[in-house]
Amino acid sequence: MGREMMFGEAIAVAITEEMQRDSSVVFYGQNMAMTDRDPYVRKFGKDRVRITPISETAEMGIAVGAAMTGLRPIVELYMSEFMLVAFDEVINEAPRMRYMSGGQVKVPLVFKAGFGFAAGWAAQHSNSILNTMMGIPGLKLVVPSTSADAKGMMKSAIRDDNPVVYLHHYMLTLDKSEVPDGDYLVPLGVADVKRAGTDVTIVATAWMVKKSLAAAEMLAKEGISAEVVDPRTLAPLDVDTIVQSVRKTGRLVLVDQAPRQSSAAAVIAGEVAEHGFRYLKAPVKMVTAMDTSVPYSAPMESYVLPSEERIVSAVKSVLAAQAAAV
Amino acid sequence: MGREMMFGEAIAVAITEEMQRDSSVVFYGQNMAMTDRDPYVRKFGKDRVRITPISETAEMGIAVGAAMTGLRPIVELYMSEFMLVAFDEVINEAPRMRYMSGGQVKVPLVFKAGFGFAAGWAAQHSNSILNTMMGIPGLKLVVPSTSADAKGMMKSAIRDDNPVVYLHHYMLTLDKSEVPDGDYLVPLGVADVKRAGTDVTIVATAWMVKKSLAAAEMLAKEGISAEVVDPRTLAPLDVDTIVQSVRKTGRLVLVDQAPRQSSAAAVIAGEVAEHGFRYLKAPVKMVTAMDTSVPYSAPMESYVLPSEERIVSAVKSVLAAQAAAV
Amino acid sequence: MQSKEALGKERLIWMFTQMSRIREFEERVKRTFVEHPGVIRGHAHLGDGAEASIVGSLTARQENDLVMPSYRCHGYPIVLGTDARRLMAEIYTRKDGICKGFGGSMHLADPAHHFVGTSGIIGQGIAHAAGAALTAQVKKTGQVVFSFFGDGSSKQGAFHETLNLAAVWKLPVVFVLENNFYQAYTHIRLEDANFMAGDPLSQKAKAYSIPGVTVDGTDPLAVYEAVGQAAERARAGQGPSLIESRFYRFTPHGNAITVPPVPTQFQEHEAIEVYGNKAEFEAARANDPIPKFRKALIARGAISAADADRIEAAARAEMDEVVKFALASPLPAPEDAVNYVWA
Amino acid sequence: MQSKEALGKERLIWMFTQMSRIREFEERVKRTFVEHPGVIRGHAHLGDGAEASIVGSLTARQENDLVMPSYRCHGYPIVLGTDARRLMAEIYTRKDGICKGFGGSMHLADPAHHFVGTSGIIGQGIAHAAGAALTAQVKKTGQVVFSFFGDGSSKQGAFHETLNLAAVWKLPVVFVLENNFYQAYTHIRLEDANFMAGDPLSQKAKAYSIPGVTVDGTDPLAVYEAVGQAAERARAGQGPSLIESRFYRFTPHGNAITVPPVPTQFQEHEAIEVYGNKAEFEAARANDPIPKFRKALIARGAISAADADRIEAAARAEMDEVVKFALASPLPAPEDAVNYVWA
Ligand SMILES: Cc1ncc(C[n+]2csc(CCOP(=O)(O)OP(=O)(O)O)c2C)c(N)n1
Ligand SMILES: Cc1ncc(C[n+]2csc(CCOP(=O)(O)OP(=O)(O)O)c2C)c(N)n1
Ligand SMILES: [Mg+2]
Ligand SMILES: [Mg+2]
Repeated sequence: MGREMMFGEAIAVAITEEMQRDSSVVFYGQNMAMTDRDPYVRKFGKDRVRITPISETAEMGIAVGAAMTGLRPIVELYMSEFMLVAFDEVINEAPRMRYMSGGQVKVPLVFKAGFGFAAGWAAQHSNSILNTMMGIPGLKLVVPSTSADAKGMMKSAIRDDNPVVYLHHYMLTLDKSEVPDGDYLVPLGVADVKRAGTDVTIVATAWMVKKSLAAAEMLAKEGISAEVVDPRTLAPLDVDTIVQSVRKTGRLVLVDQAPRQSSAAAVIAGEVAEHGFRYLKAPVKMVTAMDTSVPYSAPMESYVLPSEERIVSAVKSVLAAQAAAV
Repeated sequence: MGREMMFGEAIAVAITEEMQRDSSVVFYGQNMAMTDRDPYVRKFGKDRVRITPISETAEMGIAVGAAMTGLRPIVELYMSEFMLVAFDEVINEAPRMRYMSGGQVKVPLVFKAGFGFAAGWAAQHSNSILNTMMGIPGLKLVVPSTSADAKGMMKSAIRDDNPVVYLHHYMLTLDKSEVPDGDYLVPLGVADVKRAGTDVTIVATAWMVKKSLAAAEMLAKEGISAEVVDPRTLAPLDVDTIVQSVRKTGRLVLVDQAPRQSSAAAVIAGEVAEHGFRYLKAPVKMVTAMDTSVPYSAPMESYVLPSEERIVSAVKSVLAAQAAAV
Repeated sequence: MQSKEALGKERLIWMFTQMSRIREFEERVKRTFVEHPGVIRGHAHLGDGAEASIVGSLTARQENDLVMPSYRCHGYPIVLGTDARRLMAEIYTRKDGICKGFGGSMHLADPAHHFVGTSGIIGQGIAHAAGAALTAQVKKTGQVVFSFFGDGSSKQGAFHETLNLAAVWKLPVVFVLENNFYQAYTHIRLEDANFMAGDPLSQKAKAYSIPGVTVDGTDPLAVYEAVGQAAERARAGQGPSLIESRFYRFTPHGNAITVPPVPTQFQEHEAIEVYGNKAEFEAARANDPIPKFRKALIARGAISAADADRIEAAARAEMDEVVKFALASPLPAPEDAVNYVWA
Repeated sequence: MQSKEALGKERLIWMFTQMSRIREFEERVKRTFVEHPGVIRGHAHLGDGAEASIVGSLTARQENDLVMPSYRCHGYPIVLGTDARRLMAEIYTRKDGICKGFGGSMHLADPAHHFVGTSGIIGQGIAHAAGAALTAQVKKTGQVVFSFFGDGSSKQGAFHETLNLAAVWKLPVVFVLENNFYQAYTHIRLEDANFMAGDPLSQKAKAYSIPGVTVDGTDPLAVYEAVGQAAERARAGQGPSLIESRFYRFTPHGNAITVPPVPTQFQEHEAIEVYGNKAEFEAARANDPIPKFRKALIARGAISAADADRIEAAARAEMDEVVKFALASPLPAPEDAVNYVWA
């Protein structure tokens, strides 16, 4: 059993449940918990729920030190780009402390941020910087696409003993879907087949899952059966599930909101070029943002971002392509 | 004609020549230009050559503002990881200003840093974060492997009207090789075949080029002819030269000092999976750092980093592999 | 520089005119969300309430001095001579926009009018402004750079690093900390250690051994004098100063953040919406810098009530025209997006 | 807390002992580069000259208080009770190292002895220390955290952001700014705006409206008192303080940076090597905190010359043993490297 929940709500429920469960979980960030009427403050008090100044280095650095000494901080960072002013904490502090200490400390924390806000926020606020946080030994990267995953993976992220970056896509905030009741956990590091199919594998993350599912629907009407795989966790990446899907379909389209060479898609394509090569009947095809920043104006913005139409035509092109080696 | 020069010296010569040529070039950073005896200060004066505090955000941010208003700053950052405390300036300020202004400003600057110091500097100072700066629209990323390229590409980077990150590999600092005399420029965005071959393509950058050339030498003794391609510029990436090489050899090994999914190699493999697929006779193979941080102790450090032996055996495995599609 | 008492009638009228123009422009932006929903995208931040501070500061400018504000940047270019029609067209996502529809409200730029550009990321523009000052210093142009940023931004590392380095290098820059008592929805008493201790934010200057002054940002003449002295100091090669200019913003931080197609508008000011403190908001509104300056000018005999009415009417008429122009301007072509990535 | 005058003989002897142990340890590290080239890798930073400051500070600790220094971190764990043999083994890249050979000189950690860990990236450890203080505050453990960092590090954004937030949250942390007048090769007069103006660096505290004190870091009792008062304040819930402790480091920043296999060693101090200022260096050496404290203790009647000799001899003997242990310890197995990536 479950109930319909908005994506954003599912995240809030997960945080609330985990804070109830474990008193070492603290939650802070900018522009939250401003008054005593804040629901988290009401439930958990001002010690565990706090507001911060615009000080990402301190916010994230304090989380690292707190995690090393026994708290499990969740830091609300709002937009993934704001992490960049203190990116050292994300990729060069939190994931290194355990290793450098020879296993003496652990750093259980969650850096939570939205991303990919394709709604006129222009070049500095609309990015998809997922690739920069992949493949960092010691760092997990979670990117849900449904309310159930949003809840289940936030709970897993909070319980994880490693630093986890949890990115939620702004365009999904109000999307409603069913979330199982109770203590629902989704394991980190396990991809999910969001739609089964036989002719082509589409790998996509977050908002791109939604677009890919819509594209798959359009393709189904033309008799093309697309399988949509959502890695859900980009680090560690479940290469195996992706390769198994390619084994079945023989064809791979990757959809990503970032420009091509800064996309998670490129990294996944690289893995498949090594581990799934023998199953491929056609070149992989990436559907990504164009090699521009995201412009402000709507016609230009939608021009540079991946569309359902571009996904559909990419699928058709890999289906048309010749089988491999000359 | 030319002369033998150490890698580090070649960079210094390039900076000196360009500062002589163009009085709008300024050069500053930490722990440089400390006294009036400094060679740059002697030549160019204390206005154009400066020392800074440990303030990467200010150092790089000031360079962005200075570049927008008519200077061409070179910022000495020493180690690529130090950019991370101010990474926003690298990937979300410098490359965005021109686009956001609708082409009204340009941001000609060079962020210069060393990287990959595999000499006991441990987890926070030995990284290879090249992938994080690839595919950013508006940002160039230059990674030379020879003294000639080091000089010629630094000169091109300084003259380029876009922000350029210039990374030099520490382990190459004292390597000597010939540098052409005079105003020697190497264009940005053009890969270089460092060794021609017919059986397999090895793509590698910086120190990994050196290791790959040594591996190619070992392979040659066994009758295997390896072509070594050095992209030199990782952004924009010269996919074409790489694909042309694969077209010739049919096999691809990528060598990279970063852990697999945070490597430039994965991105390049992804491009080849799309654009070079039909030429591939075997799966691509990546030789990267293991999925660990870099440990302090020597036996562990060399265990996790790519070695000539691992390159050789990767080449042999792609040569042994079956041709593609089932 | 001229003392505020010595400022001529013409200059004072110019100041009042610019303040009125900013106010009318921002009113139009706000109304657009109601009258033409969807025409403005993303996040827009208004400068109503800041007019005295902006215009007072820019009155201290000399020809060629540069200006680098934050993302809350509509007001400055209006004063600097940028075509207000093209500013509005940019905010309206249009091809005739000052940035051709690439930048939007947060990223206006008009270098031809000494408005170099802005960053949407907190604190970074402070460093960029110091960079422009480095150019002025190295090229010996005699320019001073006016850097504007918020109270919230002064808690970002970029503020600290830049002020120290600007002091060490004696860069010709004036740092104007616009203290409007809020960073987004957060009241300053929740986040600034100086404020919590009852100290002025200008005290931060002590960390860099530079002058630090707090000034009434609702009085354009007081701001002019404080910023002017700092600019003189900067121009004389004595380095930067920090001016804390205190005023209140009359509109909430920005239009509400929604997910399309849910429409977005400006809500009530945070004082009321978040903190239920109507008294604070109303006291600030009662201290509106524009009628206050109007009254002062009339008292000083610089202007008659009728003249003031005419100036305000002209600003209204201009901004009606501005909206019309912007609405009529075409959208950019989709493929335009591939331009300006590389220089 | 006890006043410095009231400190008992035993405590004073403990202080002198710890200072001697640090000095002897660091001497061994330095000599290793000469006597056993290649045994130490990467970059090592020594604390000779800092002994009075380190020990004076840690004398103010209470049981369970935590310590978070920077990468220049050998001295603190020696005082905290970490096995010096395992510290040296770590620096020597060995399996018996306190971090099993994973961390090295810059990244020592011994949480079991209240030494949580360090970062090699400037300024970040300041934020980590405040994080440990957040844990103490939320869990109400009564602990105070001692944060140590250099004069150069105080110019990093992390310093500014952390001190403000620690003040806002009244975190139980003492910030000890170790001013040794150099950041790597750069003399402080080239990079710190306070210093250039003749002001103490403790003046930076004004930006956060917290207490700021400058103390003679070559006098362990003066340091003890200043840090102790700050710790009392922190423990009482009144928040952080900034202590500027001034002393000189006697060894250059670190061993010279070379490319293997070119051997690396410590060169001459930057005062001489870079600035040709032998006088500065010799004046500092003449003010060595260890003989100075020895003399003061003897004058105070806390110790005899013979006892002092015995203590120094014991430190020497201990550290000879330490070197032997570390040299005899095996290297880690290559495959050990895959451990400890994930918790
Ligand atoms: C690094 C970073 N963190 C957070 C934000 C989100 N943000 C945008 S505006 C703003 C408030 C700024 O307040 P203040 O500096 O006082 O300026 P004001 O808006 O009041 O003029 C915040 C937090 C951002 N843009 N950049
Ligand atoms: C962000 C960053 N920038 C630069 C460095 C290189 N670095 C290492 S130590 C050091 C000097 C630090 O000086 P100070 O803070 O005074 O400490 P001290 O070494 O004197 O104890 C520098 C610049 C770094 N580790 N991190
Ligand atoms: Mg504000
Ligand atoms: Mg120092």
